[in-house]
Amino acid sequence: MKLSKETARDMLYKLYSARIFEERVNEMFMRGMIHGTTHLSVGQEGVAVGAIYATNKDDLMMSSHRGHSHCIAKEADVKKMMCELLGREPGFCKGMGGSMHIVDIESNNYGANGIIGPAIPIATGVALALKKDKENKIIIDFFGDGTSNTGVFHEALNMAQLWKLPIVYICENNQYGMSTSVEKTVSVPNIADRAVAYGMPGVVVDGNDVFAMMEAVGEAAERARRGDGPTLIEAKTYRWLGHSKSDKRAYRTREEEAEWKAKCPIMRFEQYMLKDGFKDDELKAIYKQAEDYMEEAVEYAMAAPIVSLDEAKSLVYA
Amino acid sequence: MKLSKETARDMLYKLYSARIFEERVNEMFMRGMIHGTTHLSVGQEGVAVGAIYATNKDDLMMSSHRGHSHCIAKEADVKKMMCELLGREPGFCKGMGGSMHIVDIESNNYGANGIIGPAIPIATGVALALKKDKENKIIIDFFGDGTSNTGVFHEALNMAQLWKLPIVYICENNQYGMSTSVEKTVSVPNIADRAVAYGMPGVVVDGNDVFAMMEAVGEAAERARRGDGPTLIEAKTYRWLGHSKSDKRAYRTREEEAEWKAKCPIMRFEQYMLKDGFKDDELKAIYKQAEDYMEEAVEYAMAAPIVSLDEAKSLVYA
Amino acid sequence: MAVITFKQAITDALREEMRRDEKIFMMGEDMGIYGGCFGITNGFLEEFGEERLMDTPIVESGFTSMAVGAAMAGYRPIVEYMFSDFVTIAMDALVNQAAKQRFMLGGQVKIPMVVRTPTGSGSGAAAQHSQSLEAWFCHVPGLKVIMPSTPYDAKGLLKAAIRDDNPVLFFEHKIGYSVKGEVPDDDYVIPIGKADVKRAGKDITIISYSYTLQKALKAAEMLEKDGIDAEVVDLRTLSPLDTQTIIESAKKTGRVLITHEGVQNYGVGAEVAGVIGDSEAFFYLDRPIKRFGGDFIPIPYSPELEAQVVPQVETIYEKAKELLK
Amino acid sequence: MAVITFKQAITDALREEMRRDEKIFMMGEDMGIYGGCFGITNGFLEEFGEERLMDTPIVESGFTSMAVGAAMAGYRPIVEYMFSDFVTIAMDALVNQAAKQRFMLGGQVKIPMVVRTPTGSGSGAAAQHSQSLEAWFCHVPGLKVIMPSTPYDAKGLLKAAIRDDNPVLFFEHKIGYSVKGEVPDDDYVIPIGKADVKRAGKDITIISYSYTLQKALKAAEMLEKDGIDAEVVDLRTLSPLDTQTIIESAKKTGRVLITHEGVQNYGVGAEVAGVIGDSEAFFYLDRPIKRFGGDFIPIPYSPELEAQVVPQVETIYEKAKELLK
Ligand SMILES: Cc1ncc(C[n+]2csc(CCOP(=O)(O)OP(=O)(O)O)c2C)c(N)n1
Ligand SMILES: Cc1ncc(C[n+]2csc(CCOP(=O)(O)OP(=O)(O)O)c2C)c(N)n1
Ligand SMILES: [Mg+2]
Ligand SMILES: [Mg+2]
Repeated sequence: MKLSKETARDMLYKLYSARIFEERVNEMFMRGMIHGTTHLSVGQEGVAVGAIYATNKDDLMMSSHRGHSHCIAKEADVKKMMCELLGREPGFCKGMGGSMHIVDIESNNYGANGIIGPAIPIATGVALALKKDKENKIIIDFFGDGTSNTGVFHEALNMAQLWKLPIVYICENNQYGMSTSVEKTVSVPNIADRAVAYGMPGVVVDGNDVFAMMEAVGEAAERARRGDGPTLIEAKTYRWLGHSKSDKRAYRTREEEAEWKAKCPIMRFEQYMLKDGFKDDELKAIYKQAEDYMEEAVEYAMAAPIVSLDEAKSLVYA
Repeated sequence: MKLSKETARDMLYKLYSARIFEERVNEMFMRGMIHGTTHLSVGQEGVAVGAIYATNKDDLMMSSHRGHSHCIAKEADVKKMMCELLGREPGFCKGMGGSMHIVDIESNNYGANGIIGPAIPIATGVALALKKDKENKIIIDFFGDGTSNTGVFHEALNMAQLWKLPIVYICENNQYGMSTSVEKTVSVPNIADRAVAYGMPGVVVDGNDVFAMMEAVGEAAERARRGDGPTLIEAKTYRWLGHSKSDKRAYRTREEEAEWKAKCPIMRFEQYMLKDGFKDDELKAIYKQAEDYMEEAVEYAMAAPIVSLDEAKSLVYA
Repeated sequence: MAVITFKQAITDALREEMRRDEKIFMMGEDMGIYGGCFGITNGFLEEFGEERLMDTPIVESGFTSMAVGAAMAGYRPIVEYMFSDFVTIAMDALVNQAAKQRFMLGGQVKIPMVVRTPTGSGSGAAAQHSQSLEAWFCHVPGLKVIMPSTPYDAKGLLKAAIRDDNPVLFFEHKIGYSVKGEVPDDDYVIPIGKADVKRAGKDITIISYSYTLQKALKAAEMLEKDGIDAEVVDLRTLSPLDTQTIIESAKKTGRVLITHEGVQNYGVGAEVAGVIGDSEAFFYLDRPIKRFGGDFIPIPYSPELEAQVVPQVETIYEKAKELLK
Repeated sequence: MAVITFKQAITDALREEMRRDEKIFMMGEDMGIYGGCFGITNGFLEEFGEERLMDTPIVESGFTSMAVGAAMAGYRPIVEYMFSDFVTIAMDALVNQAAKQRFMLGGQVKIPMVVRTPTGSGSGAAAQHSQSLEAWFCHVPGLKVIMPSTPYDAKGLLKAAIRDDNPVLFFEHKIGYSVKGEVPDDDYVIPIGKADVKRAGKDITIISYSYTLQKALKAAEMLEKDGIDAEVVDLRTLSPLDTQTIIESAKKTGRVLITHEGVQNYGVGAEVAGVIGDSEAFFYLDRPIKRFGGDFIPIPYSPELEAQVVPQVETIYEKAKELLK
């Protein structure tokens, strides 16, 4: 696969932004600048960027509890994301939702969900709406390996196939649901194999290979757009950090982590770009640009106001 | 497969009893002698009798909302069943449960359930207990085609396979969930194919062939007993009557019904017995015996008392 | 004005709204050829087709969440459960998703959806098909809960629910389906959140809703024969609750009996009693605030017992008499 | 008597009971190496092994129903949900199965199982991880509901729950995990269904439970400085509710404030108010029965707002003062 220079640059910027965002948030948590909890996607950025760049801007996306990379890939302004994580008024959700509920409907980002499971049928319901709309749009839906065991996964995939809905299911198999390895929770070697149970195609992809992701999702997206129904894609990847801020990662070895870090999706994308003629300095400049904007975002967010209780209450009902 | 004369006689008695019970209950509903609703299993008796005769008396069984045949095959006294349907004190559940909740724990019959779905994980939980008990018992779990679409089916089968639980799942595909045909609700041609999604064997059986049922369930039961885990069996069959008492069956043709009636499981079993040397009169005598006992059961039940409200209240907590 | 059944009123409201707004569609089990478990959508398939009358697999959880998604994306789904007891399977979809998405997303979306479902006891369907669980949903910010007692209210409130931009639970009593009453021929809506004094009186206030309200009205007739003038308040909407009408009636009569079929403990009557006991009406009360709900027992199958565990005309009458002693 | 945290009390109760009875086993997510979301079962895997400490897939619905089956077949499962908000996924297993199986089967089985789960707000986890939904379960015949406020009560009541032959829901406030208190070294149980007067007083009764009870005690100290002698009643068990203790305290002080973190509308306070308002205490009341629960809003993520939508020490104090005017 060959990308235009501009697209490659743009994608790298997204990959860097996603990585920097998570690292910055992690640090802010450590320093007590953010309260609550969060789920970071360091190491999984390739899945998000690859998948989203295989679809159109006016295609829709639904994310998971580990959704920052998806949002960034789907053009969410990190300023508004940072505000949301800090519970501030300019945040995407006015500070009502926080990390687990970032959405950006304007950018066709239908957002994250804090409950494991229901986002799959919700995304499927959006797909039903898209089919009714007849505007040839599709939705891609990200969820974890652990989430693929939930009942609603089964219910939703069955209906999506029955009704040939325009949706691409992307299971990010990062090897663990919190501390529990996928071998202990999934009764088959590949989650993609479960597609057989719904008569839809199932595809295993190297989730750390942005190009492989683009290809698989691109094909599935076309299928969905044609009216041929859903596809289940399993993207094998790895979460570098703990599940959430309080995780000591006692359930896995440092060697295993090192092995996966060697397969860093960003590094692999950088190699492609260097091969494609980009200079090291150009890459560094892109990184710097992302980093600078992130600092701006943090500063902006720290100074931003909080909504009043009255305004919060006004949001409960339409 | 060859049965002892005694077993054959016993099985035919059960088949007849099941058929007569349903016909009698149907009539009593029409005549307003029973209130509420019920789900009759006329046409599906072969699945129940075949499956249960492939297991031991001290093996367990869990049934569905359409459970009368299962109960009768599992040695439930039709007197106590009839009492239950009439809401009387000598009923299996003292009249608290009615048709949808008949159980007979003493005979290892863990009973029916009025909610579509949860009986599958409940049976799986019983299987977990059996595994812990280490007494080499297994459980067979009946449910419908429509029920196989529920989330808990997915959740339970996954766990049963992960933990190699001693359970045999028997999906009675009677072609409809209420009025909705299986083609409209199941996204694959065979429900048994879904076993692939859990790494367990999936078997399609002619549910109207008692011997085929015995063979398939017998094998699966042995597998479960050996500690090799669960099997998903799909028994293709047909419900002759309406879903429940108020069903006009507008969703299917009388021709389709006639086709399936020609495949009557009882008739086929009678043919085997005649071939095996039984005389027509002997069969008639067995029928008469079942019929007579059913009349006795109805009379007994009609005269039986009702529990007091105080006793009912005492059943809420242990 | 035609006299029609409660059931017909529901059917009419649904048909008229489906005709009015193309964005409305229905999801549920066996709603097509079968017309739904209670025949509410008989004939809809012919008129609206499979796209707008979707027969689903038996997955209340999955299809309710799908409805949430479709609502987020601009549609107005109406979901049916065959029996209200099956809400247990869709609680996450309703409580963590439908009720909260708008709020959690800072107002970026609205969730205009209606869940309607037959509820209550009296049909001999036992403990898993006879419950009255409405109180649960009233405890959830983001939801609205409606439970009418007459064909007129049913039609007007169902239309209001369908036109509302929030998730609304609409409970229809399965025995109450046969209640008859006058319904205007023209289009009308009844505002959500307004109780209705179904019978004015001065000696005692009986507060109820849904099918039990019908029993309360009959009990009021019995009381009338004893020379007692009972006021009967129909809550109609349980959330938001019309506290003003409740308080005014309590002030007026000084004696309050709250009755419903749902289990009394932690039921709707608790909230109504709580509202009265914490209001100015407190100072006008001559007697303790009497609650009379369902017994603390699952609904038994046996018909004789089934009738005994929920309020009936006679027992409501008796409770009222006690309060007047 | 050692001074330990609420969290430690839970861990100790679980460990001691697991040692006592081989039929007990635990099911939940990440309870093994990880020790559970809040570290309650740290070290259990080593002691009890995978058979008795089962890490499940993330399927609250499926594994709760499995627990029901295992209980029917003679075991005593203890189920953990990481956050009480996830009960929404297991409602059918709890309400239509666990609560009713014994009754529906005419007493043929018992369902000795405990569901324990961290609950409440204050951890910045937003609307889907901060709810207090206990009122729902109190409305369900067949279930028991416990919600202690101190390490002593937590340990004694959890043991009672585990030894009970019925399904029990046991809610642990996640902020309350750090509350410290004395706990006897010897084995003890606290009977289910008994409230506890945590502070005797004569001017006003403050009724509460769980972590809000701790806030109520602090508010009572503030009141004391104003010369007001507040009685603080800890419900401890919400179902069955100890109506006697509630009524006696209300009679004694004549002024009642009920406070909890769960949403006020249709919350636990409604039932408590309902009980008082329909009892002889009614005749002793000097003031309306005041309820002070959570605001009718999903819990906001923003920490400032999160704190504002549930009762706090100061606001409880203020409400009490109002009632004493
Ligand atoms: C219903 C429910 N149960 C449990 C949780 C707690 N929880 C949050 S994330 C998570 C693990 C999810 O695993 P996976 O689907 O593999 O996604 P990953 O975290 O690996 O991205 C769990 C158990 C939840 N949010 N919702
Ligand atoms: C959760 C739930 N939803 C709906 C129903 C109503 N219902 C009872 S039986 C049935 C059809 C079940 O179909 P299937 O599993 O194929 O079994 P069959 O009736 O054909 O034996 C339905 C929809 C129910 N009991 N529980
Ligand atoms: Mg994972
Ligand atoms: Mg069927």
